[in-house]
Amino acid sequence: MNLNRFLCIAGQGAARRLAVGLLLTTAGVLGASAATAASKVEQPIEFPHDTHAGKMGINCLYCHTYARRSAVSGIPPLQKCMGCHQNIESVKDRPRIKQLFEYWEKKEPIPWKKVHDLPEFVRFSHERHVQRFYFKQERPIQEACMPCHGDVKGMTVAEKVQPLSMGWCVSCHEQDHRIDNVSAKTSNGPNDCWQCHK
Amino acid sequence: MDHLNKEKDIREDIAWAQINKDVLRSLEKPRPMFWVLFGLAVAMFSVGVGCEIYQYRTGMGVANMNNPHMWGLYIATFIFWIGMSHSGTLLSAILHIIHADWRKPIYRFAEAMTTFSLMTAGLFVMVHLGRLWQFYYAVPYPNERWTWPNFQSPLLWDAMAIFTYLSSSIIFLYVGSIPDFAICRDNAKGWRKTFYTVLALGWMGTDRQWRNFRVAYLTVACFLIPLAVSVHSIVASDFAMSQQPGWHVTSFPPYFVAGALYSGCAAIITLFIVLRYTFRFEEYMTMPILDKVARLTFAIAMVWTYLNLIEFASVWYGHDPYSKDVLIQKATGPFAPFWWMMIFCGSIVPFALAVKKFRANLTIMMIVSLLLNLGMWLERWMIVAPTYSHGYYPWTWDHDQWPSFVQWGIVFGSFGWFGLLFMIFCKLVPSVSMYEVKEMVYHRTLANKHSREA
Amino acid sequence: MSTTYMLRDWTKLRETHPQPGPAAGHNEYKWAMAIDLDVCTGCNACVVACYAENNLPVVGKEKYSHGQAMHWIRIERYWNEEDIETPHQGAQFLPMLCQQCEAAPCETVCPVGATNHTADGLNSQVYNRCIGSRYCSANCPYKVRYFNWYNYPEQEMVWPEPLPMQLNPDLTVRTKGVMEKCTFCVQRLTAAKNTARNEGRTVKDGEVTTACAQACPTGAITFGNMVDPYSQVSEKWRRQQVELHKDQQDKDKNGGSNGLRGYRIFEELRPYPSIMYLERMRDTKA
Amino acid sequence: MSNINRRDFLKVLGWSGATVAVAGCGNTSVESGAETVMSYVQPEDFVVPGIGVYYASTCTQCEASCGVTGRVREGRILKLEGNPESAINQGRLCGLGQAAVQHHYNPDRLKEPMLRQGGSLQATTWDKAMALLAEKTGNLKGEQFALLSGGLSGHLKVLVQNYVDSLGSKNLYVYDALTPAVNRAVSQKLYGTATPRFHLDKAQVIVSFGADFLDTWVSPVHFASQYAQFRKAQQRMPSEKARGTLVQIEPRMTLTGANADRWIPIIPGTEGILALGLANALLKSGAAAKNLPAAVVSAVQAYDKARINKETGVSGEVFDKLVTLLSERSPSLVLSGPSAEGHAHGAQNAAAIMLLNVVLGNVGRTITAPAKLPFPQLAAAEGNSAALTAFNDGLAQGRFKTVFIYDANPVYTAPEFMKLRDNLQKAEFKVAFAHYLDETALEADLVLPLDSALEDWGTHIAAYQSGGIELTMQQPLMEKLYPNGTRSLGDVMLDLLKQRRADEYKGFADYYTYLKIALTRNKGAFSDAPADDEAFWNQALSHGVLRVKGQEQPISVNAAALDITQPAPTGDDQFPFHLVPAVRSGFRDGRHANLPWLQETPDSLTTLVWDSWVEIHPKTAERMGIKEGDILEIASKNGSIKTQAYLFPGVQPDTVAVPLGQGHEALGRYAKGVGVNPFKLLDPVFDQSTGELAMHATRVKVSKTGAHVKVVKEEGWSPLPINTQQGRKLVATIAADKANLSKEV
Repeated sequence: MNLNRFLCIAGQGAARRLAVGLLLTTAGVLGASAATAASKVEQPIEFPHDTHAGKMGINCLYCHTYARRSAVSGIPPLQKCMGCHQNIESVKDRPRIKQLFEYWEKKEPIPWKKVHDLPEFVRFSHERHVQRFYFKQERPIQEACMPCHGDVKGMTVAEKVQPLSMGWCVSCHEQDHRIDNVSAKTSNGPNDCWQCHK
Repeated sequence: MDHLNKEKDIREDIAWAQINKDVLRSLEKPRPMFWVLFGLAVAMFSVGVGCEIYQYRTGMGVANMNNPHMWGLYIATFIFWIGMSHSGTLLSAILHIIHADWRKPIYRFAEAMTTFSLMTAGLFVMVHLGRLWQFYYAVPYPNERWTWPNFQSPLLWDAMAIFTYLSSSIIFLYVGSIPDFAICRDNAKGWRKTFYTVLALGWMGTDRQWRNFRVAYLTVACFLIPLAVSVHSIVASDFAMSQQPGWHVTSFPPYFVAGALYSGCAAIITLFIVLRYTFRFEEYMTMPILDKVARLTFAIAMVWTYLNLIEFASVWYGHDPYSKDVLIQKATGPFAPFWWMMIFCGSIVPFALAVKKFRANLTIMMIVSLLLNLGMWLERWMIVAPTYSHGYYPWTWDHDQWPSFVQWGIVFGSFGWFGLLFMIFCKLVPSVSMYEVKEMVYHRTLANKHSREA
Repeated sequence: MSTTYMLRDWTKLRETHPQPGPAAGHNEYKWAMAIDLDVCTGCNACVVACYAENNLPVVGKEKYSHGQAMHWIRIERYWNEEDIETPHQGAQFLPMLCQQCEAAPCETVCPVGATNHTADGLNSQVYNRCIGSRYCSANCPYKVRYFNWYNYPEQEMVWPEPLPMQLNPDLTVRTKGVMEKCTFCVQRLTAAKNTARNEGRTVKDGEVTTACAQACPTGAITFGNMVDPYSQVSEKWRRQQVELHKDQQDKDKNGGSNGLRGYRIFEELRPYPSIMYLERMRDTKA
Repeated sequence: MSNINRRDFLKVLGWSGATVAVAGCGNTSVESGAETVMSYVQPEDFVVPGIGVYYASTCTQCEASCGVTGRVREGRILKLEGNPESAINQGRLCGLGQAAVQHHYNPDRLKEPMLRQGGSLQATTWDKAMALLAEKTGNLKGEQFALLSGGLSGHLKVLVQNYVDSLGSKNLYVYDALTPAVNRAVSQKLYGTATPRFHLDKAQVIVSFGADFLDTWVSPVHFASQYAQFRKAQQRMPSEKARGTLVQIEPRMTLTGANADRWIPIIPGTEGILALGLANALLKSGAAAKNLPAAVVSAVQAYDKARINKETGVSGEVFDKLVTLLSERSPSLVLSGPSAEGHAHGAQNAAAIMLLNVVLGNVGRTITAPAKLPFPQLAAAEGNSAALTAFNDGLAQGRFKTVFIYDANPVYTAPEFMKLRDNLQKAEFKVAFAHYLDETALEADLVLPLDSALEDWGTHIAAYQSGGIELTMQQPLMEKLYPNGTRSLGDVMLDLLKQRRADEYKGFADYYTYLKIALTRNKGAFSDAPADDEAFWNQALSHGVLRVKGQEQPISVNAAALDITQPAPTGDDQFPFHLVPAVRSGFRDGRHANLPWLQETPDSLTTLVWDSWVEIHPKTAERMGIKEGDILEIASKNGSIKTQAYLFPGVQPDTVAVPLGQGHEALGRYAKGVGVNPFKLLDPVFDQSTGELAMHATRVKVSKTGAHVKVVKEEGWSPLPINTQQGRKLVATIAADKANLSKEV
């Protein structure tokens, strides 16, 4: 267990992988496979998060509206995009917006590519995390999302910046987090295997 | 002084050069027959491999296990091979400590047997796993998932014990044969020369080397004995620690160890006869030695029988109706033929060893030893299967489950694998320890001189 | 389960005997059942419900004949030994599922800790962790653990298109070589707990139930939280004077002629099962 | 919400095999951008990905019409559960009902219309098919057309009826192999209503002559929940603080029999005699003979204990116990079931049995009349087997040119002696409205695939109404799997009607609008219906149940109308055994045999799976040297079947039982070639008064073939001839009077 602590101090990602790798090659391999480096994904429309979340400062939950209610954060329905863009004359002629309108006219959903994809046997709930770190702790939304999704303000299309691997999840679940913004009470994340494994 | 008027374990006038010559002959270019047998072993092994591949790709179902028959021949045979492995330790380590020097001509191949049967047993643990490709989850190493195996589980103890035992018995085997490697080196040519040169680690036979050698050898021997006992006790606790009727028995660990030594000795007799015949080792693997081994085996057989009876008694007079139920099923149920066969082979047949005339007859000894081994294998099977078919829960009783060809195939293959390793061994390592035989001869002559002077 | 947790949980969940509540490390929940055998008619509705909820494969005749069926809950039918000739008192039905033992024999023996105790008093089975040593099943007195002998998703009769569309996305389809068993529909429990947490409360009695209990036409199965003293299930246990942490109930000590029907199967083996059965009744005047 | 909208939010979202994980495939890392994630174009705000939405509908697996709610996620229907709103099943649902999803997703479902061309069925289009129907029915004389249908109710019944009328035909044959038609007829005579309400929960004692109300009879789920009340003493009114006692009298143990406090095996066909014996004894022991005609009172005199013992095989001691039980505890309830009614004198049996309710004064207490349905045209038309006989005769005489068959599989269910398969050939154009290519569809010239019950609209009114009358709504739970392949029968009927009476039906775009208009028009007939049409409609859909305002009516008794004369039991040396075609709750008349869940679910009593078997009493088996798994030949005058023997103590020694539902030659991969079909064996015996096929009157002989198989069953190996607990305390039993129920909750 002390060893674990050591690894924890050794920190996320590379450093720990190195440590592990030294200890046992197999582990090294696993570690490497688990924590894939940040990767840029080809999307049907190169959606500029930087403009929306950054320049416009739109709340993440405005578009990813299911995140507070459901396990999945949800890709905004086409209707949502149109809701604003129908009335924004200034950018109507931009190529990306054109694409958007095409989809809308065809009434077919945009085949977005998954960026943050978890293995199918993982039971992850956006709802719980948003409730705790956004509503309960009353942090700015960016802060609540950042630990997993990175600084989206700076990206055009979203990029995967964290390994999203088991050890990485556990490392955060083991730490104590404040219950809410008033009380000093803290608690750590659930540690039953069944909380995340389905 | 009755040992004088007995036939001698070994001729005292045998020349040391002669010993080298005889033993090294066993390493010479093999006869055609060797290749025939070798091919046979390979064939057997590949049957096993074939079955395993099939099972690996299709799933354990093809072994025709089910609920409740969760374990099958694999575990039974696993225990069998572990048992085998006790022979070497017994002969080399234990007898070494108690200075029974008649062991010297025969301990080398016994040790080899230990190592190889352990390797075979290890395979069965793997074969048994439903998800072989994930076996490393059972290895305690710090990993990305931050997970550890369950240190409460007897299976984990098993894995560790076996691994330790295997590695240390390999060391033991190797250390013990360094001086002989040196002899081989001095007599070998070509690639064999380099081969033995590497293995001999520059052994010159200086006093210092001999002193260190003795210490090292003794240390490993002492280290090995508790291991040998523990490893089979732990295998026993796989069952004793669980709470199934017929398994949950306190006397299991000693019972298992006894059984192990028993099957080990039986196997030694078999290989003794085989080697004596193939390599014409009549000079070294002499009848008196066989006689001693046989008597030892008989003794152990009786211990085993005794422990067996104890187990029955404790179950019979115990408070647990379920275990009693299982015992009755063993004796009367569908497994009865095998069970009685085991009793016969394990407790009746050994009485043949009590007869001097039989002990002197190689053919009979061969047959007996094989029967004993069969009995010991059946014993393991009779521990695993009946409890499953007749456990606590009557709704899941299943009396007509029978292992599929896959299970039989893999068990069959394991013998091929063992044979394979052993044959290779015989051609690379002197299967009789030359330097120790020399010692033995030397000691005997001294002893005689003294007794004559007296 | 990281080392920190491993060690902590073992001391907490294994050493103390399972008093529902914090003593045994059940902070908010201890899921348990009471099954009334007097109204269980053996109609198998629960079995089908389980197949539907938990993505159980239909193995087919040949594998069934080898005893490789995968039903997490099974209805057992016994006959009365007294009247073998004609069963005047009908048959005896018993729904048998994982008893979610508090000191589960299966947990201690798993070499990789794929099955271990959750803080809700469930006996969890983590498919990804399982390496298929089958020791847990070997050690289960009830034989309610089921092993994936084959890769069922690949068997062409099991889920031919479009049958897979029915599969429940809240839990996985198990691959070959892993052990599985009744989970008390943990996917439902987790969902209910999440909702409750969001509203800053604990799950109310009757808010969540298992598929079998929900389907049962006679309501023979009661499911609930034993930590909540007012839940139906703890009420039943209390009325029957069956206590989770005892391996022999006080009421049974003096011959047990007290007319109470509650009992647990193989209590004497000390697994401390979380399912209490209520004795089946028969009118002797009829 | 409009139909269009529904389609949109029932849309299946990005379904792929990967949506359901295969655990432990070991890939703990997932490559980004590998999968696409779909979203709705215009979402309904109550649809949230990752969260199940529940829609109310109606179960169509049997006639009980339980309310169901379907769990829909990402547009896929995952699971059916009971609808708590429905008074029929009160949120519960049997295995058969839950298996409906497997009808919907069944790999063997028909995906496109098929037309017989050159001897074989070829794929065709709906347009062609409809045109062909128009042509074939165009200039057809009314009597040349016949429609054979399964049980009908609600608006679909109206449409079908109207269509048949529009062709000027009288030949609408509503057929169901298993409805207790005899019971209905006799009830009609005695109580003045065919479907009286039974109050099991109010009864102290229930004596059931083969009525398997827990598993297969009339409305099992409803009766099961009533049964729970009946058993759980503490839930009953304080006045009657006893746990109800159930006595089951039948030749072969049903699930209900297995749950009885006393199961009494009886020689098949002699139930009436026993009933009259009871009546006699009860009257002697001073039961009130009021509203009993003198004729009856005198008639029962003849049935004394000795005779009962001799003719029914029920021992005097058992008989006495029963008499005391009935005379001591009141109210009681006596039920007459198929095994008593399935004889040439079935009606007399039923009459004799129901007479007991009059003798015991149960009528009006545990038996009451159902409320009156304001619109009889929607009332359930329950099928009966007399309809099949009539239909078959029509075919045999070659009276029909065009034949429609819907929701029935006569080729499979008709006994051999009817020669229905051959007779069917005499009709020149046969149309099968089907879900599968079953035996009947294979004989048809045109096969029209229908929507599954989970894709279709509809309304149902169960024949048996427990409380106030319920009209249950059926609505699609997901978009059609085969949008261009399958159609709703309602839509088809509308189109056909438009072919005949265009002006009358032009107002209705499709079945959906028809239903909506039809219901909203007379929403006055339903209790607490909102004034606004949309509100009413949405409420109807969200609740799935509409309560009909029907006024209660008193129940009448007319014992004089009953014919209770009992023929003397006859033997048959050549065919010594009685055959009981046992109904399995999972398969019913065989229509559900292609559902894998139901094939894999063990039979409750024998625990066998995936096959047929013949149940034979261990003693009889011993006498004939039969072991479990021996292949036996069961031969009647009309044919023979070969299947495995299962030694079953719950069967009367001169009786053998073979379960119904297996032995399909077609239907689908899970049903085809599994087991045998006892329908084929049945003797041409009919109930004299109703003309119903007497299902329990067949005599057979049993012989060993020498072959032997391993019986595939759930129950474990046992050293005893039957499976017991081997001394373990698994199912503990306590005498009811010993149990201390006062404390229980």
